[in-house]
Amino acid sequence: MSFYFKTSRLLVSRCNSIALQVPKNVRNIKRWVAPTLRELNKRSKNVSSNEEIQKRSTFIEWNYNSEVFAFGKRLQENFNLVTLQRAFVHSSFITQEENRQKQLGIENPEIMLQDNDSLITAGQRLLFDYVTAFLEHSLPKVPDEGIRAFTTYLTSISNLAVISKNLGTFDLILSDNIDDLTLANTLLALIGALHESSGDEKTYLFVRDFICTQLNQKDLYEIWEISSPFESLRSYCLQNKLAVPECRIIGETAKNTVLSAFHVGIYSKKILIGQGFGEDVETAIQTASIKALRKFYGISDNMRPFDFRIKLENKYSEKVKLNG
Amino acid sequence: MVFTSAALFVRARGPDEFWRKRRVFKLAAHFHGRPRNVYTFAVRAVHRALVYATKGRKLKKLDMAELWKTRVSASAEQYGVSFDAFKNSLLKSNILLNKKMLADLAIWEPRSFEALAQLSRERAVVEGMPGIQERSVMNQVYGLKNLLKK
Amino acid sequence: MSNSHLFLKSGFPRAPLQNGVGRYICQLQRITLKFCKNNGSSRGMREFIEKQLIDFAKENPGTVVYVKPRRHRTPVIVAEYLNGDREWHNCRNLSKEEITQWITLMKTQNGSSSSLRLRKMWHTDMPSIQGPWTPFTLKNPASNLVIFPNEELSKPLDVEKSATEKLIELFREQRLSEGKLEENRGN
Amino acid sequence: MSILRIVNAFNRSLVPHQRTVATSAVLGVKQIEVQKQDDTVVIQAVTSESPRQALLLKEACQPKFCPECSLGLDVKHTDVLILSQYVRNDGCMLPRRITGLCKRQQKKMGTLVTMAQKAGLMPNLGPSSSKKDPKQRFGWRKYNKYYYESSIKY
Amino acid sequence: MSFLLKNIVNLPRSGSINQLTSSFRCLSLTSQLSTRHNLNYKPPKIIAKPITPIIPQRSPSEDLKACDNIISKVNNVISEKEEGRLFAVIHLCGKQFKVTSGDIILVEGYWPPTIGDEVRLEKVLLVGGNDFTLIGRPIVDKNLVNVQATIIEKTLTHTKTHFKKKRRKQYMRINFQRSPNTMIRINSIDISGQIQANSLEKDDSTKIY
Amino acid sequence: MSILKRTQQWATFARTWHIYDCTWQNPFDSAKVVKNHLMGLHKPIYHPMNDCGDHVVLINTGEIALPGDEWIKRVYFHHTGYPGGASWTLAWQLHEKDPTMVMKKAVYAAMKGNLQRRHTMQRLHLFPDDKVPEEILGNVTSQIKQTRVVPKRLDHIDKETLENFPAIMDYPKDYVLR
Repeated sequence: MSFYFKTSRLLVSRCNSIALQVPKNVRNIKRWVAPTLRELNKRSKNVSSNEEIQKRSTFIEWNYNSEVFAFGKRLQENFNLVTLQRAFVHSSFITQEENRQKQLGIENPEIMLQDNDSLITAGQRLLFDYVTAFLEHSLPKVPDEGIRAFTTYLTSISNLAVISKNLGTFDLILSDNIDDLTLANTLLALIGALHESSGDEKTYLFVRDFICTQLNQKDLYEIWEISSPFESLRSYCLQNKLAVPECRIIGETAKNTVLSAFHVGIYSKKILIGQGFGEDVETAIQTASIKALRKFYGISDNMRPFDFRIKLENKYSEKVKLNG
Repeated sequence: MVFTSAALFVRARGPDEFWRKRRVFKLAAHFHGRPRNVYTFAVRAVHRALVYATKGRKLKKLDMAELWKTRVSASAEQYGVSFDAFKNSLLKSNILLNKKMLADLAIWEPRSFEALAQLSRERAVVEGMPGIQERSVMNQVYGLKNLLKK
Repeated sequence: MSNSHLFLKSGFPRAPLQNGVGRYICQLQRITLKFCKNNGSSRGMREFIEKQLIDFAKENPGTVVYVKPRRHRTPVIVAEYLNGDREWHNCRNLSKEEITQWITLMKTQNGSSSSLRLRKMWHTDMPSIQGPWTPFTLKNPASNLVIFPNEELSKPLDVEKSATEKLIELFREQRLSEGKLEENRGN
Repeated sequence: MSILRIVNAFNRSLVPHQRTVATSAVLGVKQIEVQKQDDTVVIQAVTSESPRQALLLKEACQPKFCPECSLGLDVKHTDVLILSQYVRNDGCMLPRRITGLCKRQQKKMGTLVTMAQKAGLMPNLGPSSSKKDPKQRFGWRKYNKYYYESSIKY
Repeated sequence: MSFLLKNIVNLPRSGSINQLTSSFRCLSLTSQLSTRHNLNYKPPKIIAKPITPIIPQRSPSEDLKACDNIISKVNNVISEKEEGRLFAVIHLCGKQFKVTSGDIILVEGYWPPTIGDEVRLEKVLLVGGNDFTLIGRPIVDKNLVNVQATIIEKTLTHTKTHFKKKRRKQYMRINFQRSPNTMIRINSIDISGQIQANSLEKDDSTKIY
Repeated sequence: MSILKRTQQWATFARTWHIYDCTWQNPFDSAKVVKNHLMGLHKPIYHPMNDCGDHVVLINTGEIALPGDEWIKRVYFHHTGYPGGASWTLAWQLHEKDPTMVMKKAVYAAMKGNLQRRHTMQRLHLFPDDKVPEEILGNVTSQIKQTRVVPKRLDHIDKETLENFPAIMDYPKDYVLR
């Protein structure tokens, strides 16, 4: 690499000396200068990349209103722009504005912007209702504990933050610092704003299309881990008056070696209710009972896939209205 | 008195060649030893690499086809049907699944593959195709009994 | 092993945020058109802006369009996507039609795909429904009770009948027919 | 039925030697018997029913019978039960006039018998001096070997 | 032989594979016995007992009864919506894909549909669930299976360099290529309606494959 | 990675142990079959890189059978690397020294000659007779079918089949039974 720098310094010095002699009005960039400058420019950009990246809104080509308008249109919704703009303004931004105006010496700083706290709370409630309604409708046989686990997963801060980042709210947010919480809150505010501007039907579709679809092809077991599976299977069988489950080894390979594998089947009254694998018999029993439980709850991995095209007026919509 | 204009017409070859070689060195950056640093070696290695890349695209397709063939013949042998008998009888019964699909089914959907294998085995015996071996009674997907038990 | 993968990233097809499962959102967020007012190389870009930019903006309201006239600069399109990708494309001496093609490509893209080598042409998180193949799928549990080495299982199955077996069968048939002969002679 | 069988077995033995017609009804096989009574040893020739009489195959009763030509069985060197019938108990092959095989089959049966003996499949039908157990043989002969019937060219 | 020839002649006209297979089927039944022996085996004068065929021949009536039983079982599983997740093998632009709902597939080359279009894929070779598989001969009936998909992306691949070189002949060609491809999201695969037993024999040659 | 996915992959790539009885088998035909099981060519999940082969226990390798006079015609060449170090050992001499060696070399030669060959050969366990250590026999869960039928010696055939095996040749009348 040193060879490279030596030549470039040499080049730059030589062309300066020539340029001086060249008559003033001839403007030509020497053929070898441009590529070097381009290379140096690229290198400086790499070096300087670790400083704090410039916010897109500080660019010259930036028009906040058209961005907000486009944001609404992009989601194929028609917000009314005022509430939409309000959704992007966070209380922290307003406090920041106030003390900046204080520093500038204006005594009673009045800001025409309103913050989006009310929208956030409304959005929170709506999101929770719609998601639980959607899950109860599509997973009838799952107990409440499971539904609660799925809803907490769907409405978790990190999940909402990823969604809102991918919808492009990052540049539009007006707040002092942008972290996962602000991103999640913006999404909630958006839901509230949408509810205000276009009612239940649209909000439900928005929630279904962006938040419930995160469950597409997801392994539900990873979200809701069943602890001590064999005991819960036994208690499940007792409740539903099935015979007590017993385990049998159906197959085994290389049992005296380290790479041993066991295939265990769980039978209740001679009917095979679940089969599982494992490197030793205990894990095989655990996996078999998990699979059996999942089959009873109807969330085995080859369960009926979620129907992301159901509308609000299905039978469960009254329930939403009740607690909506 | 310094004649400046003449200097402009002298052909200054030097630096552009430097940049032309960058293009080759960029492609040779991950090579080992002198082909990474010396232009004459780099050019040869880069040309060789590009020819390999072009030919490799064709070879990849052939290798994949061969792999699918081994996989399908392996899984068909479990049911005592050779690969040719399996493919011919499927074709005769108008099932146009290609090797990739048969290999996928063999790995991910063993029950569907078993259905195809039994179908092709029966067809092959009726048509009198060679390559059918007797299979022990053990070969059947376990747990078929409690299918569709309703 | 060559480490060419350091320079040409490879990956698998992914859609941002389960796009298309619920509804489809166009991923193009912003597009900036830089051109020079009187330079010849921006002629195509200027034509495009005069004629087609308006209906382009009308057609897709979801993307913000910025126009940047810059003196003595080559015409450039910069597309910014929802996942943060920025795609810079030089349109020097491109005609109006070519520019429209490039812009439609940018509109239909999910991000800048020019640098990603795709290793597979499909993606699924649920590859198997009936459960992947294991050595246990075709193993009858009855074979667990067998003590190995087992004489019966080791016999080759599809072997022609040997001459001895054929003879024994013929002889048995002969015995049977003789037995029948005695019977009907007897009664 | 048995009279018919005796008659054609009788004329079969006549045909090759053109001996004069035997006068008395000859029963069967002759054997030399050695009996010991208290102090005297009696050696006499006894004619008795041939041991295979009961087990005879119907098709095998004609004078000319070969497993391949008449029954279509391709005999292999491992079909020891068939080959042992054409062999004396000291391992020598019976002549054609006794086995009743056609010329080609007789030669083929001969090679099959030698193959079986070399492979150690018929150790008890060997000369008295043989070690009766192929594993005791010297050098490479004690290891298992088999033969391809296709190598018999006639 | 003339019988066989007659069939082959009218094959190109009718163009459908079924005619040929049916003619072969009746032809092959006559050669039932010689399934196991190769052609140049000269059967001996007295045929020793033939080798028992591998699969015991079931009478056609038993077969039909078993078929109806299975079809009725599958039908009531479908009517109760118990079939769970389905997978389908679809044929698209010359390639075959095994897809379930929520999958992504990529189709190479120029393909007219643009982003956002809802598409119904009709060339379904095989549909299967956990308990049954419907194998199309060659495709499953249109009104039985419904595969919905949306187009989510139309891009160009990364630049592939096509480099040809003939050694010592000063012949080198390089051209760069970015071929278009389309990314499709499979929305849903569902079986609507019942499987009719008689649909197995009916083969109307009007279908164009 | 949830326990389900982990155990599923563990089971898909589980190694089964097969046992193969080499009595009266041709080592080279059986080597073809054994090689398939060692390399994993009998599994649909086969890929040259994913090392999904199984273990094979070969018993009675001392009892292998070679056709015709191969015992004295087949020659195994070995060179010590030093000058004059070439040696040709006949099949039977090698078999006498080490009964498992003929079978081992047969399987070694049947496999593709790549770097994985030596590694895959470690999954082969050869025993001259059927005395196998208890631990290894415990691992075995499947049997590979032999390629040739095992011939039965005349003196090993049980009396009952000897008694009522049909006679296809009867002695002539005055035949002296010696």
